[in-house]
Amino acid sequence: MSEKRTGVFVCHCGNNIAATVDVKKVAETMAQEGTVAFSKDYVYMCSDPGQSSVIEAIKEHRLDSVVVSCCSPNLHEGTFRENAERAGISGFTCEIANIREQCAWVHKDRTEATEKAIKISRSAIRRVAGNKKLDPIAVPVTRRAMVIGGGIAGIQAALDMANAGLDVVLVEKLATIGGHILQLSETFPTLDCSQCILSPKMVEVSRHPKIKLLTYSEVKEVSGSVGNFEVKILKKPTFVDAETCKLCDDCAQVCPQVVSNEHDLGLTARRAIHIPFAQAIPASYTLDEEACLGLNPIRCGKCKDVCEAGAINYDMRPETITENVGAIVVATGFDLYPQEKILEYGAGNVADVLDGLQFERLCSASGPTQGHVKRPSDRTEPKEVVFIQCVGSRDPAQHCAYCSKICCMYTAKHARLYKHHVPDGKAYVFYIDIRSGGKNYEEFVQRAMEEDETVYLRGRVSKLHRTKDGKVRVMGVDTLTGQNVEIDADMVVLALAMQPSQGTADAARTLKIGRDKDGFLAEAHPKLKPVESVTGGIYLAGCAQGPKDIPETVSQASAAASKVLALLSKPTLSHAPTIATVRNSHCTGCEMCVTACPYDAIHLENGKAVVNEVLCEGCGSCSATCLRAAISVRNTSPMQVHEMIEACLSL
Amino acid sequence: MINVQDIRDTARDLLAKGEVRAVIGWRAGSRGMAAEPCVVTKPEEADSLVWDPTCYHNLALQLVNDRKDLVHSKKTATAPIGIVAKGCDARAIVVLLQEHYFKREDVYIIGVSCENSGVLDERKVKAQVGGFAPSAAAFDGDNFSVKTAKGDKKLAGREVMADRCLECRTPFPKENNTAFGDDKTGREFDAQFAALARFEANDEAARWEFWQRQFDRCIRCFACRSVCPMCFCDECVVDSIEMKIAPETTAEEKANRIRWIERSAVRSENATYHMTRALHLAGRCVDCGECERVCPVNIPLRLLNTKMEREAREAFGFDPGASIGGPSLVASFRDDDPGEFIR
Amino acid sequence: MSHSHAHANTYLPKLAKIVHIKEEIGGERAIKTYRLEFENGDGFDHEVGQCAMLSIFGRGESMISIASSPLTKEYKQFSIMRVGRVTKAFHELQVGDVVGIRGPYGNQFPLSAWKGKNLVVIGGGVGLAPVWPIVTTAVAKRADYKDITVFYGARSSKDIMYREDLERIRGQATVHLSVDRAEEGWKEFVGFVPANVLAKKPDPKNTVAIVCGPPIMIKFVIQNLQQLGFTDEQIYTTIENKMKCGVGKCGRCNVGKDYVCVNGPVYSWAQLKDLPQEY
Amino acid sequence: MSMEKTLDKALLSDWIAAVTSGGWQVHGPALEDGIWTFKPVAASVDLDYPNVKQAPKDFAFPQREIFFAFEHIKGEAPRLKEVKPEAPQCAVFGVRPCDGRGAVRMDKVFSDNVNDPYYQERRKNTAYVGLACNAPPSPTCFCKSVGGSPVSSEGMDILLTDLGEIYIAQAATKTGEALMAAADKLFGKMGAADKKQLDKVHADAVAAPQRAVKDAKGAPAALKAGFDSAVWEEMAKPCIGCGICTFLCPTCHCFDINDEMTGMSPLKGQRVRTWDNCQFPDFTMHTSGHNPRETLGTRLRQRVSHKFRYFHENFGMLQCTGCGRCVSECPVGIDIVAVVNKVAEHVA
Amino acid sequence: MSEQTYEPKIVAFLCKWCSSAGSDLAGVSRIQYPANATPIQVPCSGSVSPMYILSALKKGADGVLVSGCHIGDCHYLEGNYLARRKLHLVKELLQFVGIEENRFRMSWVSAAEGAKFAEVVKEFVDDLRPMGPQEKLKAKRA
Ligand SMILES: Cc1cc2nc3c(=O)[nH]c(=O)nc-3n(C[C@H](O)[C@H](O)[C@H](O)COP(=O)(O)OP(=O)(O)OC[C@H]3O[C@@H](n4cnc5c(N)ncnc54)[C@H](O)[C@@H]3O)c2cc1C
Ligand SMILES: Cc1cc2nc3c(=O)[nH]c(=O)nc-3n(C[C@H](O)[C@H](O)[C@H](O)COP(=O)(O)OP(=O)(O)OC[C@H]3O[C@@H](n4cnc5c(N)ncnc54)[C@H](O)[C@@H]3O)c2cc1C
Ligand code: SF4
Ligand code: SF4
Ligand code: SF4
Ligand code: SF4
Ligand code: SF4
Ligand code: SF4
Repeated sequence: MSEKRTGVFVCHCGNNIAATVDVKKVAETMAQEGTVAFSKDYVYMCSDPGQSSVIEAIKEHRLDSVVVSCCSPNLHEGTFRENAERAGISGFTCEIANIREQCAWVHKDRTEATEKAIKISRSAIRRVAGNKKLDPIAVPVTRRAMVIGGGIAGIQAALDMANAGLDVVLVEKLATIGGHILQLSETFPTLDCSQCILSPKMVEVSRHPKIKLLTYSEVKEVSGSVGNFEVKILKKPTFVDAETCKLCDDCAQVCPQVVSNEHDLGLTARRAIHIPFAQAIPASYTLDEEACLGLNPIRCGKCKDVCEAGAINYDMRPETITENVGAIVVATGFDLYPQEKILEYGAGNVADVLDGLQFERLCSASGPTQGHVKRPSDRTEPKEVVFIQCVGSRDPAQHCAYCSKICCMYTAKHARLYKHHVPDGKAYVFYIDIRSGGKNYEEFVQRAMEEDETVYLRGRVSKLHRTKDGKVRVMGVDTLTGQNVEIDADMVVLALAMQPSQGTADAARTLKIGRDKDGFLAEAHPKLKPVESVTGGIYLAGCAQGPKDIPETVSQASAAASKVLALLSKPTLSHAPTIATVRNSHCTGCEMCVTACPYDAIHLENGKAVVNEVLCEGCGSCSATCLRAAISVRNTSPMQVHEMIEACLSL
Repeated sequence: MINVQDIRDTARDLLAKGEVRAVIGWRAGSRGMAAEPCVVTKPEEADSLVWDPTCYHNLALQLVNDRKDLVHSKKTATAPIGIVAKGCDARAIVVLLQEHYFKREDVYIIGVSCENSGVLDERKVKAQVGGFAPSAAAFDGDNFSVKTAKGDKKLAGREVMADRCLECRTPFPKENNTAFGDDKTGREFDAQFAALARFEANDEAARWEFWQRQFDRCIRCFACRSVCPMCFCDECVVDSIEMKIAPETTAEEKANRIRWIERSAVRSENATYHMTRALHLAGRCVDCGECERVCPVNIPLRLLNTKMEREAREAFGFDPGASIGGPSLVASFRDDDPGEFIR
Repeated sequence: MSHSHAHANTYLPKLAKIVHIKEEIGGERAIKTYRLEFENGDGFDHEVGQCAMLSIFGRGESMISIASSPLTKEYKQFSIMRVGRVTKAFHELQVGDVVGIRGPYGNQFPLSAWKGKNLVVIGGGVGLAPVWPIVTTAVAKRADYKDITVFYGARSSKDIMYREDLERIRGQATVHLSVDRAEEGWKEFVGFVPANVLAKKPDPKNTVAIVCGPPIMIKFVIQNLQQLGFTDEQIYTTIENKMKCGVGKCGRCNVGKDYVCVNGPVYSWAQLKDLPQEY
Repeated sequence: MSMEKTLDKALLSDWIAAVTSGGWQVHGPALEDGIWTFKPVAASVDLDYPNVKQAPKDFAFPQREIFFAFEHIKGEAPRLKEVKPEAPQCAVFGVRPCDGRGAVRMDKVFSDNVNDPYYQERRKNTAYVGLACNAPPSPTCFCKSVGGSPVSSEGMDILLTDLGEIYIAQAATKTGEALMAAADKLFGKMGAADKKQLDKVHADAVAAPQRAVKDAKGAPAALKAGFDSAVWEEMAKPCIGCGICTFLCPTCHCFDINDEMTGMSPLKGQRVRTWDNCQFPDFTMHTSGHNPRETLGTRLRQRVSHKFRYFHENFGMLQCTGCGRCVSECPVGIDIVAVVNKVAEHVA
Repeated sequence: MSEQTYEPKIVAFLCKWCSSAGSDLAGVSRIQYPANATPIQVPCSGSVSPMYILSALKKGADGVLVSGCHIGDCHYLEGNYLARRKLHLVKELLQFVGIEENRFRMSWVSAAEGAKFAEVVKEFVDDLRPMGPQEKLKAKRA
């Protein structure tokens, strides 16, 4: 409140700063500033004696604020702010003037560098003159978590958290949890059956007292912020009471409506009322409203007539469920890059050209062919199969720029599975190069080549088409020999790129979390915060964040779970107090700030803007938008900037 | 052609039925040919309303004043307020509604179309008659006959119509509760932004030479700001002291009032003022031309504002005053906003 | 009323050093009392009721009543409430700092015409400062006046300015203090100043009453004085208008034909009634 | 008038040249960017013009005046440096009678009580060469009704009257005489015929019909009586609270004083005076936010009452000189003549 | 100021997350660039009010730089989109009134682009030098 008494501490950083900047002169010049009560230079401000000397000066000269002219605030802002707190003044009244990275290290001329250091320091003094003592904002947290997406990632995260004692809500868009793994036959690198690894986990989820499972549900709205989200979920009606359903299949038997079965990627059909697959969790039939002849008014009603258990209820309506949670894990997974987009390989119109997941279904014991590899066109056993890698991947010009990471592995797996099913068949793999980093992965690929005699051809397939005799002619080039290669295959399997699922895009929009250039969810930091989203309290797991295989997915899911557990381990969270504040007298309620705020942190109450302290990240977009100077970020007020501009232009 | 009696009848009717508490309109002025804004509160006063080519004031400003009065006197309105509005007035009202300055149901808009005409530019008239103020004017649909100290003169409408009217694309007030006159949107005058394009043909040095002369002349009477319906801020960036003082306003806040612009009417301050104002009006200015009209020293403020308007339109597909919903220009963005200037 | 500044530049402040600061009242609207000594022997004399424009260079000027008696020549005293840009800056100054001062401005209390009369000085809040020189001057020339009575009220005992001075003059003057709300240990009047005046019933006979304080207080004190029989000519007050020049030109303090900085700020109620109520 | 002479119109430029060589900077009306302003004159000037847009009060009272510069180095006493106005001698040609009378009123303000050194310095270096209004008045002129005349020489050093081929130059002050004497040989003697024509032209000019404040003499009393009238707010309704009426007025003199910074390390700046006016909402606002003249009505009342009442009470003359600027330039048509008449009507 | 001694003064608004970090990287990498630009760290380019730019020019800046995260990389998700739109208008307006268009520069510099930061400053100084001091908007107080 009273006059500022700022202390300025100019660091030599050994010779790092002092070699180019006349630190003595900086300290002396700063002493002339109106608000400066004390100024000195010292060889290493961040050293113990350096820090103690700041504390001493604060006490001796009754300083209320501190400027340390030293290295980047990224390095020691925290150090000096804590130090200031130790001396009994608010950490927020300590500012760093970066005269090393932004000055001493990038300039040679001593005079120029010194002048610039003076301006930078003076600017910091002006900034600190306007700084308020602030206390971090404490926010009570809701100690529950939500997981969106019930693939392996979501299941793992939910189980980890629930097992640690946290209440978890698991939201899955489809009628069953499980995700893509359930479509796989066997999995690399061990070739164990995917159902065998996943089913126990699915059952555990369904039985877990701490997990509330919401299938056939989608998140529609999220408000609040880290620690306290309010999530509105739309649960679609299944028209079948899961508790009562006996899984007798009577209903499906009478249902006249046949549609393609998405679980088998269109290789089989199902009825309007159906169960996605036998082990679905929740274990119940689902009436697909879109496929049904009509419920309102009821057009057919056959299923209900036959259901002895009386599980079918046409009056079920969509339900909006509101859940309060403290953190959210997004595990919305991937889709395959659409085959339609691969024009050079027939855009999905050439018979017996399959995508990887379809091939998985063909190999799967529970698949359309009960595990016998047969061509969809004529149900014959293919004797020559061509596997093409990197379809849609690593092609910045036309498709995805990124490497889909797992295709080398699953193609090797496919080749091997094929050979195990059709020992006299011939498998060719077109590849660009083989990426088999991972425990036992390289060995797995070697086995495909050696044990299972897969022919690996290095090169691109330029095109393919169907021949008159029902083969698929694959034309490519072997870049190792330089020879053109033409194979008349019985079947072609494309290792299509993984792309973020449609559900991932939807979730990103609802949750307002960033996505990267490829549409995968953006992590807060590519190296140091790989499972955090940029929004506090929202975490990422699985293929929604980037292509990965099961072990990696599971590790990431567990990592996300542990982040949530750490976050929610305390009853309150602390939030930076450098957030926007509104001057009611000046606000006219124009809502420009409301629209501008990237975090939806502002709303209007009685015609005045009100900032949600927790949501606001202090970006200042509102303040630059408001015409009436009615909103500004604490400790970065326009007044401070105004003075800093002046300081930058002094001399 | 609009029969002014229709406007009067409507106003009288609304007032008599208590559907509005007042009607903002124009009446004959006391000082020569020009009309002046007025606020009619009694049915019997409705006959004083006029509608002619000297009704150049943007009455939306009076709505702003009315709102400020209400807030200041802590009164709540008993009924909506009526307003006679031309095309540009109505566009201004739309922006005010977009910025929640009042609610749609708080105003009753009696639209009047400018049809094939527009409003007079008194300055152009004066220039045609040697700088002497005209004392009376009559309009016969094509030509104006004006009386001046130096004699009478007949002037073609095209010659003395306000620039903004020549470039106007919306002579009909689309947002209205009731409207008179025809929607002659396709009338033929100048292309929009024609004057702007002419000016932009100048090179940088000529542009600065021009603007420096304009800025130097400004006397900072703030008529441009005060007449602008979009400059409804209670406290403007150029105000050197805190204007909105509430009991909770601290000495600190008063002391920290930033002086972005000094009171001195000198080039740097004037230029900063006008550029700031132009930026503040970007996406909000509806080109009613009032600021330019009122400027006592003829600073071509429309040029600045239409420049921003054209940017808003061309770069961002934004049309101020066209619709009440939707975000403000600078509070929103599109993924494909131009960014070539960023290097 | 005219000064003889014919050739001096009235807008050019003289310099004065702060020699003493006393914190009267704390809080958001704190009051501090400053003693200023002219620098370079360049100063001016003043009369009771006059004010001076104090400058902090770079911040601006504020008109402040001279709160010391004209009899005190060594320094001039000002009590300043922290309310805005200049006054806040004042509150950040320390002893030894040099500020600008120009003046004296305004008319004066006709103290010599009041010789032989009873004086009732009524102040509220920071409004004690402008009338304080009446008290100190009259006390210094005690024999010239009959009864001297001081009414002073503040929100609470913490908000009483000039506390020691008020105690010191008790021997020579009657001092009636009041606080707005009851508090522990407070033995004097509880309630607003107008009520205290009504309770103590100063006798209008051969008396002038001088009132200064918040407008609402002035209004009710005057009503009560009138009720006690004071005529409009017996009641004096001072008014505050925004001022910039101090010499009747900038137009801000213009009320009716008067420029408060020249024709005021001291008015008898009889005079003030004639002016538009624009203060 | 002590010195009355004729000047052949063709010799005007020679006279200007003579005055210039006498050390005066000559200003005359010029049409620039569509507005008439006084500009330095190089050779000749056309005096056939209505009136300047802004009253020529800025010769003595510029919109911005630096009082002094200050510098405050930490730990030292502030240093002040008075800035004396750089006031070249200016002779302004073509000043209209209303504006000459305006100068008289400004002089009163800036010398009453305390001399304003800046104004005085500039004023003593300014000479007004007036120009009688013998063309028909503008529809907004009303000088006669406020005690002036289209041929008044009040406030002028010289009054010129346009007689077609020649001007009659009538000196009204010593300065005026000196200005004429500087080019004595250019001037002719005013003959009887000239005199007769002059009188006729003057009489005609005075006779030309103008708008009028109905009872200017009664205005002070009427405004006093009508102080609390409701018409003020009613008439001020469309007012936008701008500075046009006052900034253009020849007699509005209100100003603001502010410190403008030129540097903060060390603290440096200037104290400057800038025009201000009673129509701006913050003009009288106290630090507390209390505003004695908060509404447009009270501010309109202040402006009109100042011109037609308070000034009269202080100086025995109306402050308004009837130039009509505030009337013609007000963006919303607030008309001081109509206002005074209406208030008077209201109290009657 | 004579031609020889003229050194353009630049006020550089750097967003905290990318450009300021980028300039730190230039420092760590010891990439030399001219000392003309004095940085002001702001949370986000979106917080840079056009007032700041005009104010800097009025206070005598010869050039103003605003630098933020690349589009899509904004730490605050959208701040730089808002900045891009607002500052486009500023750029256009400055040009329109006849201020040399290169007096105001905007760039996207990521935390990884230390070299780019140095390059931006270098280029800016090179652009500004031939223009001479910015006198058009600079307040002249005398
Ligand atoms: C052909 C092929 C073969 C493979 N073979 C192997 C292998 O052998 N070994 C191996 O380790 N890995 C293999 N993988 C990789 C493996 O499939 C993935 O690593 C794993 O499935 C990723 O799991 P997930 O939970 O991240 O995503 P998903 O399995 O895609 O699960 C996401 C879940 O989220 C749901 N969902 C999506 N959006 C929403 C929403 N908005 N709201 C609610 N729910 C939503 C989906 O319905 C789905 O249930 C293979 C991948 C392919 C394509
Ligand atoms: C006759 C009289 C006697 C008074 N006596 C006393 C007294 O004894 N004690 C007391 O406490 N008060 C007294 N006052 C009231 C006192 O004058 C005001 O409280 C004081 O002027 C408030 O000034 P401020 O700068 O703090 O307030 P503000 O309202 O913030 O500013 C006032 C002035 O400072 C300047 N200013 C404001 N903002 C800026 C800016 N951004 N840049 C540059 N300049 C700026 C302007 O010139 C402005 O007019 C008296 C007033 C009058 C008229
Ligand atoms: S932008 Fe400013 S005025 Fe508008 S609602 Fe937000 S804070 Fe209020
Ligand atoms: S500072 Fe940023 S996050 Fe905070 S309210 Fe303003 S725009 Fe929203
Ligand atoms: S109306 Fe004209 S003179 Fe007045 S402030 Fe605006 S631009 Fe300047
Ligand atoms: S210029 Fe800007 S701040 Fe000033 S009134 Fe207009 S919109 Fe508001
Ligand atoms: S009367 Fe007219 S010119 Fe004067 S302030 Fe009002 S609107 Fe402006
Ligand atoms: S008040 Fe109006 S008419 Fe009278 S002198 Fe001033 S500007 Fe002219």
